[in-house]
Amino acid sequence: MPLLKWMGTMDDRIIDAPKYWQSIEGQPVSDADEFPSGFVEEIFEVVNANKSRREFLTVLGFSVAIPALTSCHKIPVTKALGFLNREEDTVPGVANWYASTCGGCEAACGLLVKTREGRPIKVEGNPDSPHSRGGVCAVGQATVLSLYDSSRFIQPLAEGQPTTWAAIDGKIPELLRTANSQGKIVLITGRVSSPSTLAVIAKFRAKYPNFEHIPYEPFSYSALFESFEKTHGLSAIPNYSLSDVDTLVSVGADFLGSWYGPVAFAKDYSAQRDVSKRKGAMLRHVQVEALMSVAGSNADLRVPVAAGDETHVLAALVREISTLSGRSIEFPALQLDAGLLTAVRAIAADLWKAKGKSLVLSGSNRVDDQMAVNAINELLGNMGRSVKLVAATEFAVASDTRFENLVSEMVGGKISALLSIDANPGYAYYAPERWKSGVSKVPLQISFADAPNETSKSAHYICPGNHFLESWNDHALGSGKYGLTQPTIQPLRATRMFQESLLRWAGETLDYYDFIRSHWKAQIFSRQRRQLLFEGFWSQAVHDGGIDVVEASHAKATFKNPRLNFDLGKREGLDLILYQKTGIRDGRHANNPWLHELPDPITKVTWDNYAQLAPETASKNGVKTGDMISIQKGTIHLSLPVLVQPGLGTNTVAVAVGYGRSECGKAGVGVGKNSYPFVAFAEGNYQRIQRGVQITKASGHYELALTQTHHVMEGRDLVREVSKAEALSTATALHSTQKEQPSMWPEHKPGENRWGMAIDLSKCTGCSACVISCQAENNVPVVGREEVLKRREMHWIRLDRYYSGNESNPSVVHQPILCQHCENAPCETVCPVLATVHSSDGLNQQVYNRCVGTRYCANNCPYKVRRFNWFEYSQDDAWGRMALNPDIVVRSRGVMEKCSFCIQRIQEGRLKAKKEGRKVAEGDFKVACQQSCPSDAIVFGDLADPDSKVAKLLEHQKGYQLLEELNVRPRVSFLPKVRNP
Amino acid sequence: MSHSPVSSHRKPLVIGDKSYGDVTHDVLRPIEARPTKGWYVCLMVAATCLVFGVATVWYQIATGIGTWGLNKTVGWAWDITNFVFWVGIGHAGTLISAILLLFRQKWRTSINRAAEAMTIFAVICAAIFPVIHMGRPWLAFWMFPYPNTRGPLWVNFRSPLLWDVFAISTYFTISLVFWYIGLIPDLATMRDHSSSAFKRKLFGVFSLGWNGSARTWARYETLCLILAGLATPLVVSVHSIVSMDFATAVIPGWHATLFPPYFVAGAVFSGFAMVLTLMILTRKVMKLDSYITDSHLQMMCKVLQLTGLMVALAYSTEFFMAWYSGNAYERFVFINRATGPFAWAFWTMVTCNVVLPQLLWIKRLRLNVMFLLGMSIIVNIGMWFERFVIITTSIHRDYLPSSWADYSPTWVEKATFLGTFGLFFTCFLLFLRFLPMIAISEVKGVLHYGKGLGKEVTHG
Amino acid sequence: MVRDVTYASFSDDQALLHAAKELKSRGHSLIDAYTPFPVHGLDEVLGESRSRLPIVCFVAASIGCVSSMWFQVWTSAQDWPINVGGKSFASIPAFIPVTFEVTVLLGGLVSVAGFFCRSRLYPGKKVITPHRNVTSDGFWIAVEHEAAKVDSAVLSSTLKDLGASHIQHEEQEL
Amino acid sequence: MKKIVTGLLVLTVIGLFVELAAVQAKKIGNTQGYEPDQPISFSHKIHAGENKINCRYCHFASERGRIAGIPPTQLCMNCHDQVRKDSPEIAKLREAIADQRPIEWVRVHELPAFVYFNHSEHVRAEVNCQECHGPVESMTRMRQHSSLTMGWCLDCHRNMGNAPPHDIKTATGGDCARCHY
Repeated sequence: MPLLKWMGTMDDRIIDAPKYWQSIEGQPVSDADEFPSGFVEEIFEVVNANKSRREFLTVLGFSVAIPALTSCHKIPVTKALGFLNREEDTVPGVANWYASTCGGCEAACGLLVKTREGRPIKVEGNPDSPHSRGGVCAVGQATVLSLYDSSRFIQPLAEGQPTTWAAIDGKIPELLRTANSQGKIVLITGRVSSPSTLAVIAKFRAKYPNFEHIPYEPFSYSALFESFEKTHGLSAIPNYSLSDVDTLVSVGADFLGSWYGPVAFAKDYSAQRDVSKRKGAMLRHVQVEALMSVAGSNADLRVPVAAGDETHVLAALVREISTLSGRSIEFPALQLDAGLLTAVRAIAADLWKAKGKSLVLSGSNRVDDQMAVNAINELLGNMGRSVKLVAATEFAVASDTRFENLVSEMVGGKISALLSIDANPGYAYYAPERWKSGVSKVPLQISFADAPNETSKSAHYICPGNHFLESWNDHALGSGKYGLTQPTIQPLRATRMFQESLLRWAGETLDYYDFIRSHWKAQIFSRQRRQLLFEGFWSQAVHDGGIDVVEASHAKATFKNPRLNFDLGKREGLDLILYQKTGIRDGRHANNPWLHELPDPITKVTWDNYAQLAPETASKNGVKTGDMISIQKGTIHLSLPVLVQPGLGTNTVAVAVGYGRSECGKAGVGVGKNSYPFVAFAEGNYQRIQRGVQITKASGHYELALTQTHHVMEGRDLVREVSKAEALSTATALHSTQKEQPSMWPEHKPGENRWGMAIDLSKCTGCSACVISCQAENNVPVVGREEVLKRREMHWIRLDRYYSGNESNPSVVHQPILCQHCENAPCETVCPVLATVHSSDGLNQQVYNRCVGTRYCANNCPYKVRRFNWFEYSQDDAWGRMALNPDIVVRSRGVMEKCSFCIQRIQEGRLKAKKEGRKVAEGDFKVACQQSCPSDAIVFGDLADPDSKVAKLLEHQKGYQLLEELNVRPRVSFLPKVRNP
Repeated sequence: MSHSPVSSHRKPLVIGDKSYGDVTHDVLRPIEARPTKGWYVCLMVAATCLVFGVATVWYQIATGIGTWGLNKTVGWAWDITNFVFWVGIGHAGTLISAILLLFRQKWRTSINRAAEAMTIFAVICAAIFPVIHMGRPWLAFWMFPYPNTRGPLWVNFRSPLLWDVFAISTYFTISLVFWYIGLIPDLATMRDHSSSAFKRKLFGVFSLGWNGSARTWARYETLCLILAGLATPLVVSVHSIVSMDFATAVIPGWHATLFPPYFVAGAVFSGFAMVLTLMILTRKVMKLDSYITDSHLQMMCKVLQLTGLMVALAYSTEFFMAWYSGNAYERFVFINRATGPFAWAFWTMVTCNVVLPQLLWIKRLRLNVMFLLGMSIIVNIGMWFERFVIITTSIHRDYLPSSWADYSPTWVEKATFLGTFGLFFTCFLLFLRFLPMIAISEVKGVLHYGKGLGKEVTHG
Repeated sequence: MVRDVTYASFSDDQALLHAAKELKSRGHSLIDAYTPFPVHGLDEVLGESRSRLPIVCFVAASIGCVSSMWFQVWTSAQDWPINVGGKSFASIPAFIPVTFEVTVLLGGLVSVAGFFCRSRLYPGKKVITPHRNVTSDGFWIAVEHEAAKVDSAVLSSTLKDLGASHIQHEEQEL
Repeated sequence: MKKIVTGLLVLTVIGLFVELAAVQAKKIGNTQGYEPDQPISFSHKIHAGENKINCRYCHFASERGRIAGIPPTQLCMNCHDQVRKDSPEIAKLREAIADQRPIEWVRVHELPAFVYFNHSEHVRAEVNCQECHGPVESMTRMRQHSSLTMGWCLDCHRNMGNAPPHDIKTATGGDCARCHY
C-alpha cells in the first residue's frame, strides 16, 4: 500500500471499524464490498418482513461514503439514515438486555444477552438462573461470535443447489413418506433437554411412525446415565449440588473444566471453599486423575495415576467404603499397587468422616465405574443430597449402544432417511470408514446444521437451523426448573429452527414459538400457582429467562447391590486418555477463533492439540516438548507434537478431542488433528481411555504456540499461599506486608471514586471465562497462531499458571493478571505524548488515538499487561464486525492497548447515577471479567466507599499487591490462595 | 634568523618541510583532482546499502512494526540498540573539537574536521531509529510541544524519550553549527584557490565573504571557545540523557544510577574507535599520512585505552551492585546476562571491549596500523553488543516469569541497520570528496609545532 | 569620502606581526591585517578590544534556561495539569534535562548569530581582500596612508624595510 | 533603505510562517461551517423557528441516548398527513414510506469514532441545543455551527466552572477516558 495513501487516512484507520456501528444514523462504509454478498437484498427482505421488536436491519442505518469536495477541505460525505418507523424500545446507542439460555453446551446456563441497535454483542450470566447463577463459561461467552460466523449457510440447499423453504417444504414430506415406507427414518440430535422439542419430535413420529430419535454425543455421558438404571432401577439424570458438601472426591471428572456443568459446579465450589464464610468447614477437594485437569489443578490433594488406574482406584474406593459401611459389594480382586492403595484408604476414611456431606464423581464412561460411584455415594448417604436423581422423562440423553446399532443398521441398509442436528458423527464417529459406508447406503440425508460440517457434507438436503440467539426454545433443568431461549435478533440468514421444519413436515401449522407456548400452557402452567393467567406467566418466564415451578417429587431410588467388573485386561504399553479442552470441547466450537486462541488453562497452548506426556514418561521415551511422536493403537495411529505436562499420570499419553476438523469455517479447518479414531466401543459405551498404546518418536519438530513458556515463580513472592489453619488464625500470614513506602512526590488529592479490584486466588479456578468475556466486551482482536508464536497475543486479562513442588505431582496456582492500574504508574511517566495518564478516579487511562507507539510504556510495565497492535489486527470480515462493541473504539495498527477496568461500563454506571441525580453506587455496573467469573473470584468497586464489597474484602482479610516493593501502588489486590491439606 | 633546534620532547604534528601554500595544495588536492577508483567503489557499495535500507524502512512503515522480531515482552531491541550505538559514535567528533580545544590539545587539528563530520552523520543515523521504531511514525511530530486544537494538549516533559528529542536535536544543531563555523575560513580558501568560476561563486556564498581579517579572526577564536565551552557539557548531557531512557525505568538491569557516566565513557570509547577506523582508512586513500601521523594514532590509542578501562570498571560495578543490593530481581538479571539465552552476546561484549583492547599495552602492536584498524573495528562490534545486552537481556526476563520471552531479529531489522551504515559512509565519502577533510587554517596554525620556527624569512 | 589604503604582504606570520608593531610605533594607523590563520597578538596591535560575545552568549543562555523551565511548568502544572504516574504537576527535577538543552541551544545559536552580525558576515557579501592568497599563504597588512603626513614613497620604503614582498595602493569608498 | 526593505521582507516571511503554523494548520480536517445539500429541503427555520416545534419532539433520542437521532420518517407524517400534503418535498416522504426506504440524509455533525459523546447527559445538564448547534432555528439548511474540536469541548468544560446544573469539572475532571475509550 502506498505510504501516502494511508498516511492521509490514518485517522480513518483507527475509526473505520467502529464507525460501522457507532451510531444509528451514520454508517460510513469505506467501500461497498465490505458487505457480504446478498446483504443489501436482505435489508429489504427484512424491511418487508413483519415488524418484530428485535428486527435489526431496519433499525440499523446503512450508507455509502461518497468522497466529495466540500468547502476547502476534502471530507467524505456520509449519509445518515433514520428509522422508517420507530422501534418502541430501541433507542440508538442504548443497550437492550434479553434473558435467554446458553446453547454452547448441554449445561443450558442462564444468559442475559446484550443487544445494541438490535444486534447481540455480548452474553452475560443471568443471576436468576437456578443452576448457573450469573456465571458463564468461556464457551458461552464465545457463542456470540459464532452467531456472526460468515461460514454459516445463507439459505437451504437441495443437492448442493440453493433453494427456498417453500420448495423444501414442498419436496421433503414427499421424500419422507417414501422413506417411511422403505425403511426407518432416524433423527440424530445432541442431548435434548427441551420438553417442547421432544413434543415436536413426538408429533413427527406420529406422522412418520417408522421413526427413531437417537441422541448422539461424541463425548457422551451414556455410562453415567445408564448406571442409574442398573443401581437404582430408573432412567434418570443426576443433579449435583455442592451446597452441603465438605469432602469432594473426583476420579478423573474435570467438573470445573468441561465435565457435565462446570459453571454450576464452580459456583458451589467457590462458595464452599470460602474460608471466611465456611470457616473450618471449608470444602476439601481430592482429585484422582491421569490428566492434569482444571479441577485437578485446584485440588487440595491430587493423586496422579495412569489413565487405566482411575477404574482401579474406584474399585479400591468402593471396597473400602463398603467395608466401612459393612455392606459388601461383589467384584474381582484389585489390581492396584500398595502406594495407591494406602492413598485410597486415606481418601475413603475422609469420605466416611463426611458421610452425607460428601460427593464422589467419576469422568469414566464405563458403566461399572459409574455404578461403583453410585454405590459409594449411596453408602455415604449422598443420594438425594449432593446427588439428586431427576427422572429422564423430559430429557433424551445419548446412548452409545443405540448409536452403535444405528451405524450397523445403516451399513445394513436398513435406514431410509437420516436427519441430523447438533450432532456431527461424520467427524466424531471413531470409525470414519464405517460411517462413510453406512451413510452411502442412506438414500435420504437431511442436515439441519447451521454451518457446514462433516455430516452435512454428505447430506442431500441442507435445511439450516438458527443459531440459538436467533431461536425460541425451552430447557428442562430438573427438579421443576425450566429455562427459556428467546431470539435476540431476527435470523441473519434465511435459516429456520429445525423444530419448525419438523413441524412443517409433520403437517403442523403452528410455528415453533406458538408450539412452545401451547406446550407450556398444557404442561407447565398448570404446575405453578404464582400466575393466574397464562399470558402473565409466559411474559414472566420470557422476562426472567425461565421459570421455577412446583418441585417435581424426586425419583424414588432404591439401591440394589451391583455386581461390578473392573477388569481392563493386563497393563501393557501406555494408557491413552482422550479429553475435552476448555475451549473447543468436543469440536463443535472448532470454528470459533476466540476459543482457538484461548490459552488452555493448564498447558497454555493455543491453536492446537498435542500429546501430553508426564516428564518421567517423556524422558523415558527420549522426547521433549515439540518433538513429534506417533501414537499407535492397533491399526490406528496419529502423529502429534509432544507437550511435557508436569503432574500428568505416568505411563499415560493424553490427547484432546475436537481438533482436526475437515469441514467447518476457515478458522477451524486443519487446526490440530482428529483423535476420535482412538475411541473404542466396549462394554456398551464409547471408551475414551485405552490400554496398550504405543508411542514412537517421529521425525520433525513442531512449535506449539504457548502464551507462557516459564512455569515456575523462581522463588518470587507472586502468589501467596496459606493453609486453612493459617487463614483461620488471625496470624499475620494473611496480613499485607506492605508498609507505606516513602515517596519523593506529594500525594495527589483523591477523586470522588477510587476504583479498585480484589482477586481471590483461592476462588479462581483458572477456567478462563474472564479472558473471553473481556475479549468480547473490549473488541480484543484475534491474532492467530503465527503471532502467538511470536508472543504477541492480545488478551487484556491473562491467567498466569505456576507450578511448585516436584514435577511428577506439582501444586498449581492460577493468577489472573490484568492492568494493575498503579497509582504511581511507571508506564505513564515514560510516555512522551501523554497517551497514557491517570484519571481523577485512579484509572490508568490509555488514549489510543494519542498513542504513537513507542512501546516504552510496555517495556516499563512490571506486570507486562500492555498489548501492542503490531499489525492491523482489526480487519475481520463484515460479519465478524457485527460482534464488535460499539462503545469501544477498534484499535488501529501501531497503537498500545490494555485493560481499562471496562471504562465504558464505569461511564454507563456513572451516567445512570447522574440521571437519577445521585453518586454512582455499588451495583450500578460490573466489569466484564467480574460479571462472567463463575466462581466470583473477582470483585470490583469503589475503594473510597467503605461499604463497598471490595473495600470490606480488603479490610477484613488483608490482600496484598503484586510487587508492592516497587511502590507503584497497584489498585488490584490479591487475596492469598488458601489450601485445605 | 637562525634555526632553533627541533624540540626533543615534542613530536611535530605535521611531518615534512611543508610551506603554508603546500598545506593548502595538499589538502585541496583530493577535492580538485578527479576522485580515485577506490573512492568510486566505496561510494557504490555504500550507496547500495543505503538504497536497500531505505526500501526496507519503507516496507516496514507500510506493513507495520510487526515486521520486526519484537514481542509483548521485548518492546525494544535492535532499534534502540542501533540508536544508542550511533549516538555513541557521534560523540567523538564534538569531544575532539570541543574538549581537546579547551585543553589546548594541538594534535586534534588535523583530525577534528573529519571527526566532526562523522559526528553529524552518525547523529543523523541515530535520529532515524527513534522515529521508525514508532508504531505510527507519521505522527512523530506529536513529540514537539506546539499549539494545537486539542485543548491544547502539550507533551510529557517527564518522559526520558522526550528529553532525547531535545537532547539529540540540540546536539545535532550545535555540532552542525560548530562544524560550519570551523569550515568558513577553509571555504574561503577553496573560493580563492579554485579555478572554476562556478565553484568560486558557490564557495563564495558559503564562506560569507570571509577575508581573513585579523579582527574577525580574533572574534572567531572567542566564538570557537564559547561553542567549545557549550558543546563540552552538551556532549556529556546527551549520552547521560540517552542512558536515562533506561536508568529512570523500573526494569531491573535498566534501573541503575551508574548509567550516565558509564554510557558517556562507552560513547567516547566507541566514538574514538570509529575515528580511528576512518582516519586510518582515509589517510591511506587520500594520501595524507604527513598530516594524520602515527603520533595522532598513538594519541587516539591512549584515549581508547583509558575509556576502555572505564567501561570495564562500569561492567564490574554493575555486577557488584547487583550482588550488593541484595535485590533478587537485580541479581537474577545479571546471572541471566552471563548464563542465560543471551550469554553469547554478553561474552562477545566482554571479549571485544575488555579483553582484546588490553593488547594495546604492547607497543609493537600499537605501532602496527593494521592491528589498530582491526582493534578499532572490534571495539565497535563490542560496543554494539554492550547496548544490545543492556537493553534486551534486561527486559526479556523481568519481574513476572509468566511473561518471559525470547527475541530474535528479522531480516528487516538487520537490513535497516545495514542501511544506516550505507547512509553514514555515503555521507562521509561525499564529504571527503567535496570538503577539506583537514582544517586547513588550523593546521597552518600548528604547522611549525614541534619544529621551532621552520623556514627563514626571505626577502623578495 | 574616500581614503587611501596601502597594502603590504609579508612572508609569514612572524614577519607580519613584527612589521605591524613597527608601523604602529611609528604612528601609522593600521586599518586591518589579513592572514590565512589567526595570528596571536595581531588583534592587540590593531587595537581590537576584547570581544563581547561571551556576554551575548550568557544572556541568551539565561533566557533559554528561564523560559524553557517556565514553559514546562506552565504546560504541565498551569495550562492543563494532568496526573502522570502520580508525580507532581510541576515535577521540577524531571524538567531539568530539557531546560539544560534549551539553554545550550539558545546560547550557541545566538552567539553565532552575534558573531555574524558583528563581523558583517553574510551570504553574498563582497570579499574585500588585497589578494586572493590571504586565505592560503599571504600575510597582508592594510595601512591608512594620509598623504598629508607621509608621502607614499616613504611609506613604501618603510614597508620594504620591514620585509614587505608586495606593496599596493588603493582608494577605498567609505 | 535597502536594509529596511530586506528587514521588512524577512519579517513578513516569518509572520506568514507563524500564521500558517498557528492558524491555518489548525483548520486542517476541521469541518466547521459544513452545509451540504439535503435530499429533502427540510428547513429548521420553518419548523423550529417559525412554528416553534421543540427540538426534542423530533430528536427524542437526545434525552435517552448518545445520539440525538434522525427522526423516523413516520414521525414527519404525524403532521404532514394534514399539513402541506401536496408539497413535492412531502411527496418524497410518502414515496419513502411507500417503498419502505429510509431517506438518505447527508450527515452534518460527525465526531471521529474515538470520541464518546453522549447527548443525554448534556440535555440533562440543561445545556441548550443552541450552545453547540448554534441558531438552528434560523437555518434554512442545516450547518455545522461549531468546530467540534477537542479544544472546543474543553473550553466549556473548563470555563463554565462547577455551578449547577452544569457541574462541569466533576463531569470530566479533565480525564481523557471520559471521552476516549
